Amino acid sequence: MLCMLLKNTENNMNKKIINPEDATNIVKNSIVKRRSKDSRLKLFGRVAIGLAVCFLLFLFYSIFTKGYPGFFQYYVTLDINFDRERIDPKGDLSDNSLFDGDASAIVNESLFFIIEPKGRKEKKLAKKIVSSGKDVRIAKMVKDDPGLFGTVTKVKFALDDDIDSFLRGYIKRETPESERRISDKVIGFIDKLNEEGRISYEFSDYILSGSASGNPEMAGIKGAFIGSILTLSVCLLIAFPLGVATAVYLEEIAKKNRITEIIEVNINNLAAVPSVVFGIMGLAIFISIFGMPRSIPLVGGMVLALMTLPTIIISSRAAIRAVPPSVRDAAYGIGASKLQVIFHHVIPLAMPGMLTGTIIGMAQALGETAPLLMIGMVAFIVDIPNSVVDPGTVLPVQIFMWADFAERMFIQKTSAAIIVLLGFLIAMNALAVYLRKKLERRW
Amino acid sequence: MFSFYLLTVILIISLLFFLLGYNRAKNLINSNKKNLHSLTHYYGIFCSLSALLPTLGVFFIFTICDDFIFAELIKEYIPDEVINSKDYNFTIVLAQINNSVEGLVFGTPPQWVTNAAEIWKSWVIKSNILTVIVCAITILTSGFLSYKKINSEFRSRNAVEKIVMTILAVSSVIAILTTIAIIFSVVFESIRFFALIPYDEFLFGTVWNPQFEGAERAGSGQEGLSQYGAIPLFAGTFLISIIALCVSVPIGLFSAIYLSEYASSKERAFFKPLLEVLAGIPTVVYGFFAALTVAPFLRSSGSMLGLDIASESALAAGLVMGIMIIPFISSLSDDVINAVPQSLRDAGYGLGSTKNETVMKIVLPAALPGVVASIILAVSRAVGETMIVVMAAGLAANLTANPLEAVTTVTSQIVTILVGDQEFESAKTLSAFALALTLIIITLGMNFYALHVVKKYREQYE
Amino acid sequence: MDNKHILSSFDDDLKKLNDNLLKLGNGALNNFDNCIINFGTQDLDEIEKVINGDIVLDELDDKVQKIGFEIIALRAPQAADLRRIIVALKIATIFERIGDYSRNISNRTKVLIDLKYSDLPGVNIGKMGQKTLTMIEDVIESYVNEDDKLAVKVRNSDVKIDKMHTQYYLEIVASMQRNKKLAPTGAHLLFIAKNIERVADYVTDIAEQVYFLVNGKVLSDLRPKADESSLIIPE
Amino acid sequence: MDNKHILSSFDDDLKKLNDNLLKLGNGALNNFDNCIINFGTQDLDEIEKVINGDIVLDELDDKVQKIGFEIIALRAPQAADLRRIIVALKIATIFERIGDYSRNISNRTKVLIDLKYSDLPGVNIGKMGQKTLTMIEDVIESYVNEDDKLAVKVRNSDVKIDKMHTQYYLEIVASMQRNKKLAPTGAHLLFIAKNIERVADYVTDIAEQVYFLVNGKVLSDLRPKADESSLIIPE
Amino acid sequence: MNSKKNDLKSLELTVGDVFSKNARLKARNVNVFYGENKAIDNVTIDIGSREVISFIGPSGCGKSTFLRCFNRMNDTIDSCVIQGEITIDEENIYDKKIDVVPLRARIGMVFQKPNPFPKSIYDNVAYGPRIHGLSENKEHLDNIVEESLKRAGLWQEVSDRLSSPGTGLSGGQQQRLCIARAIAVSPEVILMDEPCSALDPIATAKIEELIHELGNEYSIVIVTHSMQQAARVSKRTAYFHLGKLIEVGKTKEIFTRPKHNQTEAYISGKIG
Amino acid sequence: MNSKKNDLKSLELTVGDVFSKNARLKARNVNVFYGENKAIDNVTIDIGSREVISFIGPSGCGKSTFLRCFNRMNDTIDSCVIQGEITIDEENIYDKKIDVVPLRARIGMVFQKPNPFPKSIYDNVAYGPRIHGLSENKEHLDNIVEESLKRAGLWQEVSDRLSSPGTGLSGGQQQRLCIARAIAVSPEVILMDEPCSALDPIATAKIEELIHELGNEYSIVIVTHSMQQAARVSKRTAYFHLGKLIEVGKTKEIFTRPKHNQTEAYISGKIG
Ligand SMILES: Nc1ncnc2c1ncn2[C@@H]1O[C@H](COP(=O)(O)OP(=O)(O)OP(=O)(O)O)[C@@H](O)[C@H]1O
Ligand SMILES: Nc1ncnc2c1ncn2[C@@H]1O[C@H](COP(=O)(O)OP(=O)(O)OP(=O)(O)O)[C@@H](O)[C@H]1O
Ligand SMILES: [Mg+2]
Ligand SMILES: [Mg+2]
Ligand SMILES: O=P([O-])([O-])[O-]
Repeated sequence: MLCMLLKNTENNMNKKIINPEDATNIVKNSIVKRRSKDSRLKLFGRVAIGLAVCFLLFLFYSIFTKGYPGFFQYYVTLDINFDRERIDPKGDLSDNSLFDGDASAIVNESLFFIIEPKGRKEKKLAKKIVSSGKDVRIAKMVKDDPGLFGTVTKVKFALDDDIDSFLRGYIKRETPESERRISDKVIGFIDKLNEEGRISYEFSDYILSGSASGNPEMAGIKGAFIGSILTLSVCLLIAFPLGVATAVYLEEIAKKNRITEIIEVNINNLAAVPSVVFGIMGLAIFISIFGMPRSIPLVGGMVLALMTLPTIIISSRAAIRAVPPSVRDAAYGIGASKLQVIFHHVIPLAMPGMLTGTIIGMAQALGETAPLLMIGMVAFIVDIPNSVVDPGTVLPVQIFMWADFAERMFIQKTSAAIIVLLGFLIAMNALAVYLRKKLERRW
Repeated sequence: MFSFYLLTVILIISLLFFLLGYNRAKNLINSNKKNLHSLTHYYGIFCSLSALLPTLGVFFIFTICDDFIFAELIKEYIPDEVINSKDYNFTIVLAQINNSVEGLVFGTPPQWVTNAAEIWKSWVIKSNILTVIVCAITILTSGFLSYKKINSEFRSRNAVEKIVMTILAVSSVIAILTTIAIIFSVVFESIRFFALIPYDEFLFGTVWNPQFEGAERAGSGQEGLSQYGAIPLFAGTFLISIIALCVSVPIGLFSAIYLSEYASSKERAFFKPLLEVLAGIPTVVYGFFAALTVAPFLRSSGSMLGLDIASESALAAGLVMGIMIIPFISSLSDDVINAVPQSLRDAGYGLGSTKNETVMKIVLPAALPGVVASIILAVSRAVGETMIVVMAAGLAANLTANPLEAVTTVTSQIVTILVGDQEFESAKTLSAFALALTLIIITLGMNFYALHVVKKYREQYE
Repeated sequence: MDNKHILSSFDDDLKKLNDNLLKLGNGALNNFDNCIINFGTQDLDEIEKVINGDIVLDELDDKVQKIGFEIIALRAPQAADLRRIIVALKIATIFERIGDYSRNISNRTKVLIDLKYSDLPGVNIGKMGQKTLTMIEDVIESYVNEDDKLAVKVRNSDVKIDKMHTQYYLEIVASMQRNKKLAPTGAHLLFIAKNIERVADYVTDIAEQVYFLVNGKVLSDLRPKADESSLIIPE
Repeated sequence: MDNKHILSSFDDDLKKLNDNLLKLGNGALNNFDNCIINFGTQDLDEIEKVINGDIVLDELDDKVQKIGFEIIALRAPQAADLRRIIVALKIATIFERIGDYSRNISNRTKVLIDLKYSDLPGVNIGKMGQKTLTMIEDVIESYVNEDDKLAVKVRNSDVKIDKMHTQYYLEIVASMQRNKKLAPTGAHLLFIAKNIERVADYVTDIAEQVYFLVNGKVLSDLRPKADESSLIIPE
Repeated sequence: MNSKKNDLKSLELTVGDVFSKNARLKARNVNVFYGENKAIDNVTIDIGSREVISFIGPSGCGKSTFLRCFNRMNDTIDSCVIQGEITIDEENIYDKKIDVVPLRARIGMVFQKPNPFPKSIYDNVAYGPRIHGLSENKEHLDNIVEESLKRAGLWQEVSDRLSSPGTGLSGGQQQRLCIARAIAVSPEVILMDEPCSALDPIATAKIEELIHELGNEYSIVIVTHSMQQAARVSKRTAYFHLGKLIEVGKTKEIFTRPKHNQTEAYISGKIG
Repeated sequence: MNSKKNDLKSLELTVGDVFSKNARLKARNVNVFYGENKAIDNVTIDIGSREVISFIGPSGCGKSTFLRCFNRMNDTIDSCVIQGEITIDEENIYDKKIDVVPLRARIGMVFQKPNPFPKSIYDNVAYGPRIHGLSENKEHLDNIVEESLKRAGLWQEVSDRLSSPGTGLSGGQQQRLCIARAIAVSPEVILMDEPCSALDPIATAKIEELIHELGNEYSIVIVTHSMQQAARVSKRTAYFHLGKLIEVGKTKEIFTRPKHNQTEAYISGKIG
């Protein structure tokens, strides 16, 4: 084949360019090989995408399968005699009074009535079956509805996490007693409760309303969630105006000189600084030098704000740059001043881009963990923060902490918290996409 | 609360000045029967801003400074014997007094603390009164002066614009301040660290075994047990990054090529956001995934193959990190590939190229610098990544190239050292800052290079 | 010009061109009409008017040439527009020439008056002039209405004028042969007759231009010719 | 055309136009030259050649008109280019007309031969023809070299021809007055002389076009005129 | 062409009549530099009142640069330095005391690519009057908008959809909208920088027709790459080359008998 | 104009001679749809060998769409459906068996905006021969590159900097480079879609000159918005309107005496 072509072209060497017919033949002969190469590349692309999507699905699958049960837990239903004398000795429903009361004992009595433990040792074991939050629960119930006093009402109590794990089948009956966390006695109690139909598997009322707790069955994410919101609010309030102002200044006002160049390089570099370094800076500057308290959302928000600032600035600048110069020319040509051009045209047109950038920055901040560890938001805080200066933690840090705990139930709770966090993130990203779609203009 | 009320009042007054200025301009127009230089509301804004801004400045100076001044002044009221005592710490004392001021009392504080607190409280009242007076004077004079400035010649729009521009310019300085803060916070502690540990030992030492001095002292006097050779950390970081790249570069690149060149618009609209979801997942989730799903899985499948895989292996962390950075590569590459003008593709197709040839010979070469930059950015992301390695890579400072073993990284060491209570004097604590410094230098270097490449590449099309 | 150009100023320009051309055409028509009438009435004042009036036609022609040239330069006209302009330029020249002939006839009429000219037998300049005048009128009408059929008709009617001319030529030469005194008169009459024939000839040129204007192509069949005066050997 | 257009095909078109125009010009020159020579030599064959050769000139004129029209339509020429084309169109028409005159002269020469014409006293058609021929040559040269000075000179030299024509007119009429037999001969001679005068006149028109071509404006001073033949009352 | 025409030496001086009897804008010895680079070299020209003048010349000869001097749009380019004097009604527009904002309202501008604001048609036109406070009330503003759109020959086409976005119009309509927007602030002069280069022939013809009409009320300076366009719309034409103003004159004359060799060469397609 | 000319009814049929004696490309009853929207309506035309034919018509009339049918560039648009038959040398290019790659090698294309690859000048031209394997060795490739650049009239200007990037050339040079690139694969037909619309008059004139020369060796189809350009470069002209081919004919005739009313109206600036 090639021989023939060679001959053909030799004839045309004087013409230098191959003549069209020969060219057509050459192309036709090589086309099969070229086509197969083509399909190979396409295949590689498909495989790559497939792999990435598989990873993603696997990740979601594993989180969801682990986390879904985390939203549920086992409860035991007990008949509680709401004796005002014992629960609320001072009779004023005050915290002090309820604290002094003896709600736990009432619960235990009700429990003992069913499972009939014998002896101190058994009673001690039996007491542990119901989660230690029982008295708090009763206190809360009477506070909400003082009419309960004097009645005997069925109340549900969370079971201890070991019992929970047993019921879920993580702790096997077959395992020798010495190797499992609960004794045969306790299993007997549970069987009894089960026979009575008093054990139920229900949506956990702790996961969303509880806060950090050493008892896995009582641990919830409300505190972390509020902490996250507070932190993010601080972050947004600082980062958005600063970011937009900086972007506007750099793109529209600043003359190109050394200083603006330095600022630009600076911002680009800040975007690349690992997040943990921002934590170090927060630790060294805000806490050590300015003497601000540790663990508060204010500091966390400030650190995250500085961290997301480059993201916002860069995306805002991109948005501003995407505003066609022709619009500026048009406004200048009519006699608008620089600021009018900026505020009437550039910012409104760039706003969708700026907002999307900001939301994405916020989403990033929401999931950020390392810098907050540095400034001590990792502390074990039971109270739900009320303001930005109350100590608190945030969702991802909560996840990090729980992930370290040994109790089986924490794995599920962690996964559940992750689901909530991801839901939150997806909502934010959806908002960003929606905004972009809604506000995006074609020009 | 006080500050909040004061701020509200200041804002209201400046609003009033807006109305004043606005009306004055209106009146001027009516009396002169001639248009002013600027639209009327600019006169209002001018008055309002010139009243508000200096007052806010004064306000913040007062509220920030008073605590410092009080802290200095209160020293007078601390008894000598307390100052002279062995474990005197001014910060703690100050905290005691502050707690007392705010009514948080744990047990019975010493008398002098209560006294100091009383004095402090009286200062606070005085300073509040002073603040109010000074703010009032400032807002009224500056507001009034600006009001007086308004006449038919005055160009309020230009004045307002100058003010706003200044505000904008000032905000852009924050970025610089942040950088300075970062450098400041890292460099000083690092210098102190290198005063304790020679830098060559840090840079070239092969054993990383930091101990708190306190622990050292308590721990049966094994002097010199602490070792700060950072090589294992770098090696670990490097190992994990390499694994991550091995996962993410091919997947990311091929995805990008597929999405931008082969996929139909529907496919693209579906898969691209899906890939970007990977980037949106918080790292702590990846860490959790790596530690609780991937690592056990690797371990069990490893043992089936007769391999001994550590429960916290570099492989698990690297794999998961690789997944995490897929979208950094795919998205960025997709962007740069898309930025290659359609006209170049048309040119290619017009000449009779297959898709493969168009991609490989025209599009990719044109986008190559951008692709490389995206990879470098991904690397710097990997190097700086913290949570995955903290949760999945372990803390064992092994110097090994075996991905099946546990390794530790720079970032995970920083976190472990700095989380919790620190002794700021200890070499261990300080070592975290030195590590951070090296981390910054490395990531910035890569970033710098990548951005440079990207910029050069952009200029080609602009 | 049934529909307008988007650029109204182009239409304005074309209109200006056309107006001037028609003015020129009507001027030429008038002058010719007058010079023929004057030939009969021998009114010296009127004759002078025709002679002096020719300068107006010259100016109009210059104007049309200038306008047409500028339109071509400034507006790059195409197709029918371009034909219109080129045709206008050519027709204008012809009208100007017709004007020239009117003046020449008038000049010669003046001389004939001096020579105490009275009609020669068999020669009716007035009739020949009238016929030619009708041709001019028709050709102008054909231009205005873009009526190529009329134009072709006009063109074909030139034969009659040619024949008439040949006949008059013979008659005049015959008169001169009969009476040598008539030589000066005859010479001028010959030229007057010839001039009218030339005018009719030019009218056919205009008619051909009108045909080109309408159809975009040249009227190709050979024009019937019947002026044989240059071939004539009078007996 | 000292420098080239970027579009060489434009230059090609212009060259084509110019070539045809020059061919036409030279053709007209030749024909005129021949018809004058033939008038002296009275060679019937040569005369026929001139008469039949005229159709070539007609065709060349059509060609020039067509090319010029197309160039204007397709290339939107500007400034000097446009002038060149418009001028070419006009000059071509004139050359064609000169050709016509040559034919007419030849026709009449044929008749004169039949009439056994021999020179009339005081009339030298050959001389007049030669002078006019020189004018044609000069005007072609002025066109080729874009020499407006030469063009003006040519234009001014028309006066001599006019004077000559007036003189010959008088002589011919005088001869006819003397001898009535000469009437047919005289009539043709009158027309031949007139035709030569017309040719010279046309040459001045060409000269004016050349001036316009070079300078972009019309030669405005009135042309000196000395043809008084139409004003003449021979004694 | 012929030896009488001015050659190299005369490059230094503009050929033709740069002055105008009732001049509105006067440029005197204007030089413009971009950094080191001289873009406009000693240009002097008058722009009369109610005249349409076009600037033509090869790419990069400085037409746009010079045009943008008239309303100080060059101020937005940092490296651009302007020497010489440009006056509008005898007032130096580069005077320190002059505020560019009202100046630009007096000297409107229309750009190469139609650039309506991404707002409604109404708001596009109303923007100028609003920022300059030209209207007393809504009704007055409505009037201004309507009148401007009418003058721009767009009213008929858009009167029933004033609140739909200006970017939704066709290219030619957009450009007319931009002209309406410029007219709305009652300028005295309108500068147009290749206003038709993004349009097809039909839209172009419409804009040209509009320019022709507006020429009765405003002074219009139009930069164009199309010599034919210059020929069609303007009464005067200025030819630039390498930053110099080579020749100015009546359009008719420039296009039939330019005086300068270079103008001739450019106009008849010989430069290159 | 006059009543003889064909009116509305004749819109259905193309006026003039659509057939060509030595036709290379033949389109027969071609319809093109973008989704529901019919962009080309029953067009039949021949494109002769070694002829330059131009497509003119108002914006959106489907010139580009039709042009891109010839090398199946429309394949890249999903919604585009083509009916009818287009053959090159009697071979139906929309045949299932036909691979577009060799087809596009035979039918080169030059685009509106010059789009050189961001590679060296040499590599730009060598790209086509390389991917198609047209050259046996380096020397041969050098020859092809040189010859193509020479034919594109660019050799002189770039022969001393073949390795500098093609994007560094001026717009007009870039467009000539694109033409050289198209020539290098020895096409039989070259399609050009408004190849000069991004260029200034001088660069445009150079490209037109080039097209004129290339017309002796290739069949060239050129879409243009500029009627003058069509008049200058092509021997035949086709006028499109609303997706229909209204008239085809010799350029000389189209521009001096078009047969169809609409052609006349468009050419003389009367549509609108
Ligand atoms: N912003 C700028 N910075 C530096 N030089 C510039 C700038 N704008 C234009 N120039 C230079 O100034 C000269 C004149 O440019 P200008 O845009 O005025 O030309 P023009 O005649 O309008 O060209 P075109 O017809 O291509 O629009 C050119 O050499 C150009 O390179
Ligand atoms: N990709 C597309 N999808 C849908 N419709 C299209 C597409 N491309 C073109 N069209 C439509 O097809 C018709 C013809 O378009 P085409 O681009 O061929 O016109 P054109 O004559 O080349 O116009 P122009 O002169 O503006 O380039 C137009 O109505 C256009 O809106
Ligand atoms: Mg006259
Ligand atoms: Mg003839
Ligand atoms: O005008 P003519 O003398 O040539 O008939």
